[in-house]
Amino acid sequence: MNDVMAATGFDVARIREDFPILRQTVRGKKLVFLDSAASAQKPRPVIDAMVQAMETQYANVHRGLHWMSERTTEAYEAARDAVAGLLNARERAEIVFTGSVTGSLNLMAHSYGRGVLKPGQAVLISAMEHHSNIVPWQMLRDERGIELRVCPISDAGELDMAAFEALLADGKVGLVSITHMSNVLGTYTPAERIVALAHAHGAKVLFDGAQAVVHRKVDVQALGCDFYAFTGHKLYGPTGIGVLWGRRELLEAMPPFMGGGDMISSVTYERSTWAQVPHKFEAGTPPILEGIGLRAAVDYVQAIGYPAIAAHEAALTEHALARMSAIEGVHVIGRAQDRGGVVSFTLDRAHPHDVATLLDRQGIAVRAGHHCAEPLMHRLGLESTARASFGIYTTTEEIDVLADTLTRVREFFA
Amino acid sequence: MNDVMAATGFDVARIREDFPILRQTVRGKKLVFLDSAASAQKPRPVIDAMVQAMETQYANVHRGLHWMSERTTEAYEAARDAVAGLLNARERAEIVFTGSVTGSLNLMAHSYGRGVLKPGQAVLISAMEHHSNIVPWQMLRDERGIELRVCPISDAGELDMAAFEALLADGKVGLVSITHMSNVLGTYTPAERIVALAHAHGAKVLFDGAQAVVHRKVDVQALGCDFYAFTGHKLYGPTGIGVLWGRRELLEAMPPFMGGGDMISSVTYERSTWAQVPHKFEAGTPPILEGIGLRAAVDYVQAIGYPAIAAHEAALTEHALARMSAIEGVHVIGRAQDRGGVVSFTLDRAHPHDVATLLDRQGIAVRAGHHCAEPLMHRLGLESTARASFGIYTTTEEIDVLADTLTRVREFFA
Amino acid sequence: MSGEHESGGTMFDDLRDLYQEVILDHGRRPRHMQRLARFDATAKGDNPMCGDRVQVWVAFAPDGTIEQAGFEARGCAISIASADLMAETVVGHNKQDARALFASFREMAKTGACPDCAPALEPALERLKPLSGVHEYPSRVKCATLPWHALAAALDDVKEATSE
Amino acid sequence: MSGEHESGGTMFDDLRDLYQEVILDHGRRPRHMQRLARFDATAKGDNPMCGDRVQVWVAFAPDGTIEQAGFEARGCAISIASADLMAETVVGHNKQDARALFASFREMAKTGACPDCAPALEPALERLKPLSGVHEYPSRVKCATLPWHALAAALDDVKEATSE
Ligand SMILES: Cc1ncc(COP(=O)(O)O)c(C=O)c1O
Ligand SMILES: Cc1ncc(COP(=O)(O)O)c(C=O)c1O
Repeated sequence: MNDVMAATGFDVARIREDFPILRQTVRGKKLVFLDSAASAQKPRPVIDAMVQAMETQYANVHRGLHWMSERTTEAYEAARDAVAGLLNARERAEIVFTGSVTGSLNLMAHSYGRGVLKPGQAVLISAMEHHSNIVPWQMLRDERGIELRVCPISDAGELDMAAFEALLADGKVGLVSITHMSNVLGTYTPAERIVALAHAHGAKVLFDGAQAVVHRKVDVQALGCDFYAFTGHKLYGPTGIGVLWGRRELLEAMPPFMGGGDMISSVTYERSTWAQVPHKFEAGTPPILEGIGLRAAVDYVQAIGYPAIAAHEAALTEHALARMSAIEGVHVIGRAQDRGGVVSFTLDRAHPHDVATLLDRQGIAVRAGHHCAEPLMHRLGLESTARASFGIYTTTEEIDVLADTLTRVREFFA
Repeated sequence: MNDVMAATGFDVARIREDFPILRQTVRGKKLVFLDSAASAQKPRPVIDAMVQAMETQYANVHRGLHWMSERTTEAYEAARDAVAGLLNARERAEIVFTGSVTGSLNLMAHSYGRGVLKPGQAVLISAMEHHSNIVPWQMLRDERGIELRVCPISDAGELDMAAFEALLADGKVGLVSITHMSNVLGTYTPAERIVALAHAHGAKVLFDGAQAVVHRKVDVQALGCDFYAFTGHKLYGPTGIGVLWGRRELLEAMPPFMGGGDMISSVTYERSTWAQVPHKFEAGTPPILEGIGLRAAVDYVQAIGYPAIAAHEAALTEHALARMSAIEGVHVIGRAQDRGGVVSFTLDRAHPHDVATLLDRQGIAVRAGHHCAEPLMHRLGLESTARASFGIYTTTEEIDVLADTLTRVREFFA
Repeated sequence: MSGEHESGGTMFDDLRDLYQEVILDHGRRPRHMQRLARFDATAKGDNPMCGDRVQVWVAFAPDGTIEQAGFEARGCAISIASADLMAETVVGHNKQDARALFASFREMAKTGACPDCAPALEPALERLKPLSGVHEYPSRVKCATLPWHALAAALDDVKEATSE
Repeated sequence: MSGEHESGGTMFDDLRDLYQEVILDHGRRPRHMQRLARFDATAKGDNPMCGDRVQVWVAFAPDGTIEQAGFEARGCAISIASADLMAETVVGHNKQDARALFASFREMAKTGACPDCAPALEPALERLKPLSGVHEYPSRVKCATLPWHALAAALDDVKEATSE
């Protein structure tokens, strides 16, 4: 499809064979799954890893002195190594497992927000955040008097960097918590510049990488950020597991979030002491099977390689933008220079929900709604959009089917 | 094995066939898995349900307008119905999914503890709680000045009900949060009496049913309690999912815990409003695959039936107590009248860790340590115990293997 | 243009059970999409999951029957059409009948039919029938029922309704 | 009694690589399980995962070598034996050598061997060899290394160590 992909031997047909669900039909039509940004499908190795654990090697982890527990602990902790490798974390102990990226962001809002930030300080987000990176900070604001600042975006859907710097100017911002890639507009935010500016003004930086990590190599040391969060199920892994990476010294300075088994060093009624990171933040039986599945997903993605994935998805996105822009009445929402494989759009005279239903009738799965980003919708003067999003298994042909069908949908509502 | 079981057609050999892992060997020996209280093994239908979802019917839930999302939403929400049925909840909306029972208890400590209880009020736990039902309340105490009271237990490991009543007497206790079955002693607490006394003194009751729900029918309406929590992976379901049941009006009066997608009604920067229960408490992409697995587990357990399960496990426990008490130097810890399938013990001259390792060498998996119940260990004057725990697939022969091997272990350290 | 329309129509023939002409028509050109100048009850309806929002106004005749109904809404073709057909069909019914009509309609939207529906409501239900196709699209059922939730709230003197 | 012992022994023959006679012996009758009356350094070690706890005391000779070591511990046979053998083998080593010995021992406990170990430490390591069997029991490795963590903390003038 292009040079990088040829060079990397990327073969979408072969990849599709790893995803059993893609052979399904929906309403009598071949499934065209363009909703990966909501949750990605699972490849064979992820399914197999979870099944193999349940069938041959499973017990609770960490405290067991018996063989099954030791092996399961190894398998689960190998997920930490895999994720540390994925993000190029300095140490495996910097990888905290949560239930989802929403869980990671709430952990941050509680432990960093309530434990490290002080009333009078501010948290800076952007105008294109997912609710999961808005509401926890709002709750923090309302409870603790920590200001919530919102960096505006341009009409193209890019961060207004002048405003960003201005919002940092008074030095009150203690934490910048910002999306690394918008789930609505596809925009990649300029991570290195964000970090440089934030650090220059004494703020730490947390990226919501739920979308970003799916499409491109993320190297937290190269980015220079302080925290990075993502969610397993969008990276071809299972539901029920999320990740928070943080610099060790920052994690160590944070109080725990949830209390319970595994996160303690010792417990008496008077006083409990906490385990070392990352365990301090992992209360209770962790998502064991999910960790095992996530590890398989990370290995799968790494084996394909981000250069090939990024090239494939860039080609798809370019093709989609070209095809959809050519359809009369279709408006692509978001025109950022630097973008990932997510295309939001509206269609004149047709509500996005009706568009989604008509596409679904043809086996095409797209999402329609506010995409958990109501304030962004308000900013755009919209109530909802339809959104097609791409994964490693998406093909040019599928995008052609979408575009062709959209033309018909337009006619249906003409 | 006994009349109830004969009457119910309980057949442990047939049940074992549903658990592929039980055919494994460990260190060259047949696996004898006696660590189900830490986490239970998974039957075929649970594995199959999760695989089937990943292979044929998966997408993110709740907001999708397309077929895959609708079907996945149905499958996930069916788990809520199944759990509502399991607990005999009045309504499905009273079932909240979390990441584990630890997640459920932390939700309670945050939403009920910080949102409903007032400084000056108290939370009453018992002397035989799991850390997950201690630490969250401790954190609440230290942060919000809500007193933490601990009801003592007898040497047999039963709740001291006179003390319990006395601790309620001043009317300050707003919430009793107590185990329904001890994971160390096996003790079932007298739930109805606890509820009656607590309610008479104006306190609500939350049961930690992590162990209890595995062995016996739990009917929250019959118990009369206000909240009930358990964890999926101990009930033959997947990791990564927990349950909190609460009376609707109580859940409605509680503020949300985590913020994010799915738990909101509307979001603006100024103010967000919350979704109805249970969604108010379920921020972010929920444990979809785990819900699907849990539903299969609940159906599996219900199909066998609690009368048969309880009878089977009562017989096993009785047999285990008899055999182990007969071994010189073995001390069974906990002699409650009303107990479930968990037997803790110590062995003279041998540390529980060494005991566990020697048993493991023979393929026998038991747990050794403080079982996430350090304060209980202190109460018992111990640092750790070994613990054998039973599930629906445990056999009398396995208990005989344990007892015979323990005799050898004793000799080894003699 | 009509040729194009037909090709769209051909591809989506199966969808005609959902998007019947009457729905497309009422969705595009609702007759009752207006705030009533004089009204006795009003309520909002809100579907947080998809962002649909509707407000319904009702005016009663002296005999307690609904004299007029109007609405303002943002939402899809189905919700607009449903609100419009609702505003049309509830006229002449008293509160109790309007509630019964809602119950029957909800049943129809969820299952495609309403075998036990009151014969007295037959004519009104017949008019609402084009919306029964939603039952095959579970996530769209709420689009059709949201205006009715708002109406019920107005009749009950509640200010807001949510379609769960 | 010795017959019984043997039958236990037979069943657990495979375990003899872990529970060698010297370990059982030092586990049962530790020689150095005592708080030193006079000491120059002390530290605690704590394994929260299993509840093992140890305190180590060290006294130095004027030339900076370890003159005497003692400990108090609660824990399993392996941790007691390891603490006792440690207290025995570190005597005569200076801080640097004691740290090197720890590094070598840790390697041995984790992998069963220490091919790159300093030849100068050979005699001490030979004495510790019976503990190398733990490498087959990952969850028990910490039992063997915890006293060493505490020793290292004492040498570094840190008050507490945790075996992660
Ligand atoms: C009584 C009790 N409460 C709470 C827990 C914690 O369960 P989880 O680790 O699944 O949150 C357990 C099990 O470890 C338990 O036995
Ligand atoms: C940018 C972004 N942040 C956060 C989330 C929330 O992810 P989850 O629902 O897995 O917690 C999503 C996806 O829904 C997302 O796209």
